[in-house]
Amino acid sequence: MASAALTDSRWITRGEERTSLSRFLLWLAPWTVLLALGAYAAGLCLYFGLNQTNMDNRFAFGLWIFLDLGIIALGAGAFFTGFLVYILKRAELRPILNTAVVVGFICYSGAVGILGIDVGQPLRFWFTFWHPNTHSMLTEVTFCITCYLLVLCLEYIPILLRNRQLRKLPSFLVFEHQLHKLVPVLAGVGTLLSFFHQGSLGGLYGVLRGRPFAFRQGFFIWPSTFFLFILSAIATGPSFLMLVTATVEKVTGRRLVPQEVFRRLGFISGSLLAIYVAAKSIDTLIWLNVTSPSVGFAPWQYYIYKPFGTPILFVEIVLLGLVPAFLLTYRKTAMRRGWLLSAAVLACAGVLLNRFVLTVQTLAVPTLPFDEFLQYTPSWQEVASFGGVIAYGVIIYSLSYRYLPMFAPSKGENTNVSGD
Amino acid sequence: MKVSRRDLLVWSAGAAAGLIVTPVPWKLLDDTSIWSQNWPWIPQPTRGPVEMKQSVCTLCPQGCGMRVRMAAGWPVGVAGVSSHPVSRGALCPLGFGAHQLNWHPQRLKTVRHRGGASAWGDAQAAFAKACKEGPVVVIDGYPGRAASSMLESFAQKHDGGYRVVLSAETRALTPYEKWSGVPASALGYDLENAKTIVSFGAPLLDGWGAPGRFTRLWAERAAGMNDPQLRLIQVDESLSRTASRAWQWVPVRASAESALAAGVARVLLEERLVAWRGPMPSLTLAEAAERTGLSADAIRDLARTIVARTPAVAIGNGIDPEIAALNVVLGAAATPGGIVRRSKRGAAYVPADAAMPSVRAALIDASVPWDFAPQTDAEVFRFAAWDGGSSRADWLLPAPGFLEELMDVPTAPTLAAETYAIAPSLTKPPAEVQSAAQFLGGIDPSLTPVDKIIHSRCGNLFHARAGTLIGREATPVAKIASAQALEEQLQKGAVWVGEAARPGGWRCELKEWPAAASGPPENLTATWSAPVLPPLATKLYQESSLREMPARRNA
Amino acid sequence: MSARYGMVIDLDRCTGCGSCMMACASENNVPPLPQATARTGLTPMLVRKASNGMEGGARREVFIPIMCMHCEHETPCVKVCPQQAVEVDKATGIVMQMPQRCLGCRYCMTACPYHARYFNWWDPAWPKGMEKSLNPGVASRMRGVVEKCNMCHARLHTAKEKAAAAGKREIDLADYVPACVEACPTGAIRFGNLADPNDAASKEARSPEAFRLLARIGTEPKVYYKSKEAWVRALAESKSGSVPEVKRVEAGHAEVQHG
Amino acid sequence: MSRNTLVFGFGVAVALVVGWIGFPRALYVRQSQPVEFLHKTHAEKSGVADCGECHALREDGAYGGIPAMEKCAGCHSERIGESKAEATLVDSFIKPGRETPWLVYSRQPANVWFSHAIHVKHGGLTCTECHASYGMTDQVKVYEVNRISGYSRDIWGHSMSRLRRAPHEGMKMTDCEDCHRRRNVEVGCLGCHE
Repeated sequence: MASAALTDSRWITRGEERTSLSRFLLWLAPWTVLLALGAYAAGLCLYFGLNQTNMDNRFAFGLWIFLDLGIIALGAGAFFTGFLVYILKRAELRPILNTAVVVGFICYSGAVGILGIDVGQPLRFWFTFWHPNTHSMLTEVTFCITCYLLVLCLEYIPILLRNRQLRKLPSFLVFEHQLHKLVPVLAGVGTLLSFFHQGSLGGLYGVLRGRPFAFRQGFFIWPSTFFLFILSAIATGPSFLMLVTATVEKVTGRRLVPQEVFRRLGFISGSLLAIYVAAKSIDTLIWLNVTSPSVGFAPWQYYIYKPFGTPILFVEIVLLGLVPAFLLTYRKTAMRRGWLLSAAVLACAGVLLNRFVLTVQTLAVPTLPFDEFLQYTPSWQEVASFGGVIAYGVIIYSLSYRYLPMFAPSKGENTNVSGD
Repeated sequence: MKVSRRDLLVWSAGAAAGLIVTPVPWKLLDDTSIWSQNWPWIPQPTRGPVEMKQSVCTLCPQGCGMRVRMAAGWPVGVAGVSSHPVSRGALCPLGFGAHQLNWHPQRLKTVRHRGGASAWGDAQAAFAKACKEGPVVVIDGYPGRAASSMLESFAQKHDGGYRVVLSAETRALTPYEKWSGVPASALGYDLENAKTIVSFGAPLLDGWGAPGRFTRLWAERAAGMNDPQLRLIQVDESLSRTASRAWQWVPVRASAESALAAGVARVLLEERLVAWRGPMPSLTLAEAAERTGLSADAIRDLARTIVARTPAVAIGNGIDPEIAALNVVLGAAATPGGIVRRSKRGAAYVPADAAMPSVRAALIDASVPWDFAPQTDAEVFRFAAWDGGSSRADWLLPAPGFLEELMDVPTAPTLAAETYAIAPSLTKPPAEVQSAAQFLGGIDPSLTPVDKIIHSRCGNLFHARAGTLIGREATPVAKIASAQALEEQLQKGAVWVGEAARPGGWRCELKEWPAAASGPPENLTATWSAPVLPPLATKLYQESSLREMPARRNA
Repeated sequence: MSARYGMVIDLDRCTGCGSCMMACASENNVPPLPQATARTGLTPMLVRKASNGMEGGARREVFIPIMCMHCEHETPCVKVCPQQAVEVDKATGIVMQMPQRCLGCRYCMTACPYHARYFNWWDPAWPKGMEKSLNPGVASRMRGVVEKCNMCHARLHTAKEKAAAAGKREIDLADYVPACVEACPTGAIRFGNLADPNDAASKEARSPEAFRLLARIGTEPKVYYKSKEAWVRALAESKSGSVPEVKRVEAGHAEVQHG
Repeated sequence: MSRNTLVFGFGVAVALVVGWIGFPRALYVRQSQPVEFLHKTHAEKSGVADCGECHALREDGAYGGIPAMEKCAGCHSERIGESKAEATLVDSFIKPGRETPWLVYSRQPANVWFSHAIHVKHGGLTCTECHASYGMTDQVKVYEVNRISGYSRDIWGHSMSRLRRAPHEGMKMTDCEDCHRRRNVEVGCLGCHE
């Protein structure tokens, strides 16, 4: 009786085998606890204010902004895969497309959620739309991320509507069909928006004239970090998708996509990473030798504070840039799943380190000659809120995996898409 | 008709679509953000007419001129008075937050007896009983006021003693009292005419005397000049605030100021750099060098530098007879630019020692610094506006706070001329508050109350027809129409300034070189200690690294 | 005519007493929060300390009052604010921060090289009854917004109103004196209209002893400093410094202090 | 019409009614003035013709606002007449020496600095341009306060849509800005904000 009541098989995609509901719930349980803890921490921050964090007047940005920038960069796989599939017609990447959308959706909605706690006055969020300062990179970021999150929602809905039960509603089916036709358009719009906000996120720091550690020259109104951020995001997005898929394969014990897709993703990731590393090196040299000295800051002074010595530059560019780029593109290593995935981990770590350096080191490095070098450790509320976002991501992904056709579009689906 | 689930969905969709074209979402968006701009739990300033009142700061005995901005009847801001002859527009940092002190959480508003709640009636009865039973000492921390005169009369009438806790600056002048017979309260420093000032650890730029007086002088004659008109030499063990701004900093070992003074005096006398002849310090130059950590040459140079530009005067940090003796050697006693006698009068006060044996009771005025803790078995009646914590008082009696009572302001310590001012009551004190003078007046109604004393003092000033009244402009007292006009002007914030001290008029007899001060010198860094700090001082102490939180002395 | 209000702070005269900080906090209704620290407090005017890096008798120290520098050109905070909560006032040159418009994103704080912007980490609070002592010219802020020196704009308002009542368009500069300027016991802070070549502050700003902090960043701050001492003037530069002999001292200092 | 359309339309209709009629009533709370003060009666009986006689600028240019109790007590030290308002004024406020807690229709929040002196002396505005002819009415206007923001309804203006409202209606920042724009007055944030 009990086992009969505890089944959700009629919601699971026909022809898919999924673990029992109780095992699934058991899997969700710890994540739900983490989510609840995160919600509690976020609630504390909203109710009592940001004094719950360890940020201060010097570290006005902290863990949240760093991780926001990080997950948005990693979530770039969503738009970039859409771009590759629909615009560049790389059909071989189609199996990964749904995962890309869901991962993108999770990353972006999670980042926006964290931003909602991070700002001191979330009720005034609409002022940015009502009184926008068009010169601010943050305005650009806000507009683009909001729009792109909408796009991701629209891309996510068709996947959602392919749920076995929801498909039973005829109007939903019609709606899904209509939306589905829109998907290539959405992919195009998403690409445009994403290019802009990935860039603006980099611009966010590059324009900081008052922080010569971050300040960069550039083209027209965009500092070089604008382009570097786009490059690094599209270079690591596919790696992250690869990691997510590999993790799901590991957890579920199933092969979900052909190894060829991994290699393809790895190659794209690796070659873009190589371009990024080259661009980043040139940029770093220009910054150290021209930009920074011109405003009265000698490069050595950025690197005299532990733990931000010059090794961090080496780690960022070589160890987590050049090395994974090589591993991902070199045929012999790319053929080996272990090497491929390790390289993807390095690439993702590289983009995270880059975001960390730009957000945290920028604030830690003194500007005035009598400034002190300061350090900051996030409070448990900051960590827990972010843990909540990760839990939210895992839960959303797990639910999507269980109830939606993530990797195995039905036959009808396939003809439908290829018929376009 | 059966309502299906689908109907409900469609209806909701319709309602949602409809709601978008009503004011609901938009007005809510607007109003919630307006709510966030006017959170009801965030205090906003009271609306009301704003006016400026001029008065005198009564937090400590320095009597700085103060402009108080009043809104809706409450003080909302404090600023200096640039025309004030003493403070010259300056206030100490604490003064700028003084208007908030009356709201301090540690403000005393009820009578307390040994930690418990009590009432004025009980305190009065207990004090009256004590007066009958035996000697009662009245302790004042701000002598010379009308209220002080009430305290003193009461003490005399009731066979008790009137004791005074002198300001640290006045205490530094006590050695001269012994050598000349002139009370320290009648002496002052003629800084305005000095060309060299050598400070032995005195925080001249950091809360010594009225802050405006020396800082202004220094700013006009010394700051930023390579060859200043006024040379400030700071002897200090560390790079103090004053040392960092001084023309010359002489780093010495801790507590070696006396030795350096003796060493300098020895050089001056041996090399006949001064006209004065008299006893020589027993300390040799080599000994002085060893104790101060300076070389003998450095001490010799210092001595020569001090007399290179005269008048020169030494200012010590607390009671230090050897520094006083150095001034005698320098000829700075009784000469312009040195230590002058500002008043013919000047009472010789009996200092209130912490130990007071065989006293039945002690009444401590609110003006006594909080950290003065009597070591006595007597019953202590302590008046205070704020509870500075850890007090050993049997009775803690709530006194009027800042600008809550009419006060007169006698000459501040260290000044070279006499002054007189009045601080009127700008706001009403809380209901259960009484000053010591009012309390004694209640016990002995024959005492002349404060306002009458002030009135008669104004009369005396008018009839003496000496000095100048400085308000918006300076008017000689001789040109003022009536005593009443003088009093009115004083009530509005004008200051009476007596004639400048004439040279001479007193003499120091230094029969033998004084013994070195025993023990470490008094710490003058916190010349006046507040029972509580203005809450805004958190900016200085907690939110910046500008100052260390002052450590409480033996409270 | 548009004015450009600015200040020249004579560092040789600053004794680091902190009167300006107290007067500023009182004027601007900055709350005295018991839980605030040097890193989370609200000090629109903050006196900081710098040294020549030497130890012992050769050591020299200087106090440097830091407030909003009211940058004129490419004002970093104005450029980054997403919702126009900061602007350079056209008529006065004052960089105006509007806490009621502020989203609290703190981007401006990361943009400011002078660390002159402060976030309200807590709800402002005063001991019971003390709200009666608040200055009626300045609204208190709420938690979750950024604030900074607005050059005592409430005093500018009062001066404007006084002028208007007298039928005048231009204010009398004697009526508009920021609280820190008024409070300074040594007259170290000179306030004036930098656009007026005859103004005393404007003249001082052009003296060879005048300098601006991080001037090479190019934001044209309107707060100037001055000193007779070369090592103090060298503080205008970041530690890389263009004054070679001072550079060594400062670098040594950096190592001593920060290991 | 299909059932769906009907149900959808019904939903729209309910939302419109709730949004336009129910919502404003729920949002605003009606409050009455502590004393029923009639401008017209005072103007007629005391011969006051100009608003500025009671609502004067102070010496320093600051606006005096509603006259203090002292001014009322000048005539109403004892009850004049039998009205209920008279009794309230004299017994509840004048005799105990309490200020009347008037509800100010055009009260701006603390962060707004509005100078009557500048608008009257430089701008040449008359009282009625912003306050309409309230000074000549013989009725007490109902004071409505917004439950969420705490503002008087006169700040948003009576019309919820803010369309086709009278020139004096509404005292939101946009209204200030509109008027400044019309008159070519250039003020930044600093001009009006504390």
